[in-house]
Amino acid sequence: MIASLAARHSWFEATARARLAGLLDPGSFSEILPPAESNPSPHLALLDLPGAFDDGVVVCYGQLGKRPIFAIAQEGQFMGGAVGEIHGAKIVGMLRRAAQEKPAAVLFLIDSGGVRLHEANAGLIAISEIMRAVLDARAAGVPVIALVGGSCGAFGGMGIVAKLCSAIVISEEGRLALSGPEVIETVAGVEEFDSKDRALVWRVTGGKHRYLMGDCAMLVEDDIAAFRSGATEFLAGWSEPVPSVAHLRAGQQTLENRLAAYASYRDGLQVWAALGVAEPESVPLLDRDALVALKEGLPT
Amino acid sequence: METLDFRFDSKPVPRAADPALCGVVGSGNLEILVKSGIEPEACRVRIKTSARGFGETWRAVLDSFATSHPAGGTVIAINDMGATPAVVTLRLAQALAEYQGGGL
Amino acid sequence: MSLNDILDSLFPAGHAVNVENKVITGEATTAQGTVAVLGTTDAAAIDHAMALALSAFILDTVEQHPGRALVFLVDTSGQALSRSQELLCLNGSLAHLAQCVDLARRQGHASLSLVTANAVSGGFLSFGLMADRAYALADAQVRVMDLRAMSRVTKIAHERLVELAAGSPIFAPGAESYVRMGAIEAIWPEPSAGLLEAALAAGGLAAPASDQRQNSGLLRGGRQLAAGITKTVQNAACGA
Amino acid sequence: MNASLPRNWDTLRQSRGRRLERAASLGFGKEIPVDRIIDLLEAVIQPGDRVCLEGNNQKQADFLSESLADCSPERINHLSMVQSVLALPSHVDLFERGLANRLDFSFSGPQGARLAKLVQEQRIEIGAIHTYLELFGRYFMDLTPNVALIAAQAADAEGNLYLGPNTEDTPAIVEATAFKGGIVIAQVNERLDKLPRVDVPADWVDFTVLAPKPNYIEPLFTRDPAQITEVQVLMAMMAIKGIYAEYGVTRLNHGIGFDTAAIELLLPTYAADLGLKGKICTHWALNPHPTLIPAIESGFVESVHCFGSEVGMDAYISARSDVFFTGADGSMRSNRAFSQTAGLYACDMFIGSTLQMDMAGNSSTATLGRITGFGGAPNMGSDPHGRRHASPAWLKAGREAYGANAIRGRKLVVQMVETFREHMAPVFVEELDAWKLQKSMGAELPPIMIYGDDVSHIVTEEGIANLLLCRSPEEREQAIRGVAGFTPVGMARDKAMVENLRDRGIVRRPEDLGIDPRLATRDLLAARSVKDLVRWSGGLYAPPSRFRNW
Repeated sequence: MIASLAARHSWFEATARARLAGLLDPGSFSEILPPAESNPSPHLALLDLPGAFDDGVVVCYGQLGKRPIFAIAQEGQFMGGAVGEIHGAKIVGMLRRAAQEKPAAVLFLIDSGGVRLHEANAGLIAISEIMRAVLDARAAGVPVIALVGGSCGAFGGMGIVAKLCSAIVISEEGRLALSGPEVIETVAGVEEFDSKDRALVWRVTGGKHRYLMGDCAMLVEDDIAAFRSGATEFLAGWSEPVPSVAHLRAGQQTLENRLAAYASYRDGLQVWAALGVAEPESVPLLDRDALVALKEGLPT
Repeated sequence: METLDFRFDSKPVPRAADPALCGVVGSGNLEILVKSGIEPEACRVRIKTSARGFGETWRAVLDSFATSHPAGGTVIAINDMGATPAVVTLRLAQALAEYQGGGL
Repeated sequence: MSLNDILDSLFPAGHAVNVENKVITGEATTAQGTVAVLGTTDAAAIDHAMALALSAFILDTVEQHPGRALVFLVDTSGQALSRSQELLCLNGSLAHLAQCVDLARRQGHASLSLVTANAVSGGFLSFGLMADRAYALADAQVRVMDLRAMSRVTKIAHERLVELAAGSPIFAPGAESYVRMGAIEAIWPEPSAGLLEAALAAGGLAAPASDQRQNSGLLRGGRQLAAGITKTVQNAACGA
Repeated sequence: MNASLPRNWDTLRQSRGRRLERAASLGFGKEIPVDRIIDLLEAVIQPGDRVCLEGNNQKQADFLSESLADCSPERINHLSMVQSVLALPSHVDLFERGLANRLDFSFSGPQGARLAKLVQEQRIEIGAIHTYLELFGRYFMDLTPNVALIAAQAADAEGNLYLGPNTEDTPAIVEATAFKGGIVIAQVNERLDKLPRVDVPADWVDFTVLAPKPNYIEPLFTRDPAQITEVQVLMAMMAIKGIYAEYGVTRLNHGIGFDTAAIELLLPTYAADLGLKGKICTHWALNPHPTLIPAIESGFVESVHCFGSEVGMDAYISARSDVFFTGADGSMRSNRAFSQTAGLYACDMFIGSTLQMDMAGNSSTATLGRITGFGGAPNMGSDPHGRRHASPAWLKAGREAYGANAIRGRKLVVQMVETFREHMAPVFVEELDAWKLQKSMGAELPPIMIYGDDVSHIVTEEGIANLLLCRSPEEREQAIRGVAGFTPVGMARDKAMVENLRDRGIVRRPEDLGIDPRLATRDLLAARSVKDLVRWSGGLYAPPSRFRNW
């Protein structure tokens, strides 16, 4: 068989724990509040639903290339990785701890549709707390790297959280957006967004599009080892900037420019053409290396 | 949701990785947490399941497992989202293997 | 209540506020001095243009009026729901707005938000919930999703949700739930200069640096787990 | 006694002539303007006609179906419909609007519930529910169409048709109609000056119409490897080791479920490790399953003949013409009638899944309130007593069934099921829902998909039951209960008797086969996503949008 296919361990398919096992240095994983020491969400029980011992998120410390790091990994297979009270509080605790202890980085393995509706208010407030805690950790000089490539992507409030991180490492399979296509289709109609047209969904929210537009710093293969080397490589070349007006002014300008240029577009194909991609329709079929080369060759 | 408690006689199982966790609470799936207990010749199981009315099926699946595999000296906690007996049996085998040291 | 009525009640000493594309920007006079007034009105569904108008105004304020307090007026039905908005990464623009509010705080700008009518999910997250303190008018709607929609998505009977919501601020829509959960400081019976000035004074005195919402939620009995879990995670022994 | 009038021997030809004259008098030539199709249909179809509406679970003459449903019931009524599949809403509209009142068909799929309702209201009379081969056979016996409404890829000015890779049922329908005085009307996706190849000659075709949009094709045979479960991997391992390897099955057909997709994806990994390459699965009667790509690329597969095509597979098929049947133009030629014949007579094994199985091994996909029909499964899933040529697998099975001196072999008919479906619905039951359905529909027979006496093996997560080796109905029943897991009928087994069957190798557990269930992980799948399939195909496979996550 094709050797490269056999060796690949898909990030998209893996559980949060399997991702961590492959991401961190072997033997360095050390979980805080492990399943045996925690209880499932009582709010789910009230609604007659079984919970998970870890409430759908693993928080731990460990090492990446022998450097101490913290990691937070959401489990997309449990309730869509959605944030409830316990889930959110574990993330907030880890980020606040990072601001104090200053590990080399926090790796935030996002795989979430956003707020857990069964705990809607707790989830929304927790996401707000996560937003503040991410910015606090970064202000303390700790890079927070979002790794996005799970089946739930990074949506809703967790889409905002991802964009508050120092950088996003994403795979082609990863998705990053605010409202899910199903929500938009339900409210605005199938003509606005056909959520079953998955190629369209990926042209609007998928990893390649976000990478081409500069919303994500790195595009990696759907492979746990690729996420590991991507995160390692990114951290090696990164120092966390001090929050400043100048920095946000520059960001403001970028966002205003692209809104002015692309506001009427409705498909990634249009944006890619405007970015200078000669054959935009070929983009979805390019492999990762070819796409990275394409982006690097684009006019800036 | 339904909570079920069972106790089965079973040959003692050697312990290496305590506790051991296997599986995810997703649709048609379950998580199994195996911890050491105080009765070396018994396996205690507590199940929280989304599917009501399958107590006897659970009893049969677990009894069969405890009879055919050593599982004594453990306390097993299960969170279930409608897993079929086939999946339950497979996860139990995986979880107990993990508990014995992860090797197959 | 119209926006002008609200502004007149909050700022009897004077206000100069511009509304364009449902985005409020301007300033007003209070006993604590001039404050920046900004936010959204008419149940705005926040889109890129609105988020960027607000963030630009915050950056202007930080640059031109160091230390000036920010008063956010929140009336948002959530985020704009369209493909073209998502195509340009709407979560990115909302994150940028949130980052600007956060920067203002770090640069010494006190901030508070007042929910005047609606505060729903994404729109609320990006600025209302980023302020040091949030308040809500008595008839304000604060929620992620109404119970009927929640019933459809979770497949739990609507009657059952209504019944459970009565006793659980965890998912029951309404400003009162958010007070008990620690995210909203207080509910104001009506827009009032007195209440605003008291809130500004309280905000000016207390150091706003740390996020106290979990503790408030615990003290008010609405959110009983979060504070303890966060603390456990922060303090768990870290020896390998 | 009165002298009888001399018999007229060409009434069909005369009738055909009158129909064509009516069309000519309205100004119609061979090419029908799209906005006048209803005028044409009303001119050439007469009340009481037998009309064949082409459509299968892949290609559909959807435009002609909708147009017929829009015809006036005053002009056209009492039609007797003959069609492979009742799948589109417009198919049922014909009956609800009073154009048609009788139906002979094979499969109803998504319209099963509406069909059941019409039957109960006695607004539709079902002649019979057939297998494909039976229905095609009857087109040449007593159900010959007066008018056939078919779908083709392209027509030229003369009316020659190009069918493209989705040839499917068209040749059988056209042959039966055109040579028995019938009228053939084709909807085409495009008109070309020069066709890539001629699949139907122009003088078998009376009219063509350019459809407003290409005929609908359902990607029915695309199974996303991401959805294959560990339990399916386990069952696939058991099937490969316990059946494919032991019988040396080289010629076979697979059902369309995830269970058999798992087997296809285990060929380049698990089966290759067992040294089975070249020894099993070399010749197939199968639609071009995307999940077969890794096995083809790994050199397992020598030949595949297809019932129809599959969306997105055309370029891959063209580039693998040693494996698939392709025309001089490079594109595939499928043919349902021939592939079904291959499945019936030239395959040593059929393996598929079902929704329910009783203690005699009868299986059914019928559920209450729905009439689903059979399609081709019973052709594939039956032991044909007309077979005379031998093969090692066929002989071995025959000797197991009939003893060492058997004078015939036996087809392997394997049912592969998890003991419970979703929502803990047991597959193994004391009585099939089919019996209740028979009563509520007033049918002559219960809709049994595969008869128990045709089944040779049952594979579940608990084990394999070899029914060929059972020597009494009691043994068969206990063998079935013995692999029925924790379903109520499984728990009601006679444990001692099942252990006896196990000692005799009639019931085999994974450990009896040397399989550790914990090794049954998705890592064994040669492809774990649709994207992996694209990679295996070297970029030639172009999956439909809804199967992509890129």
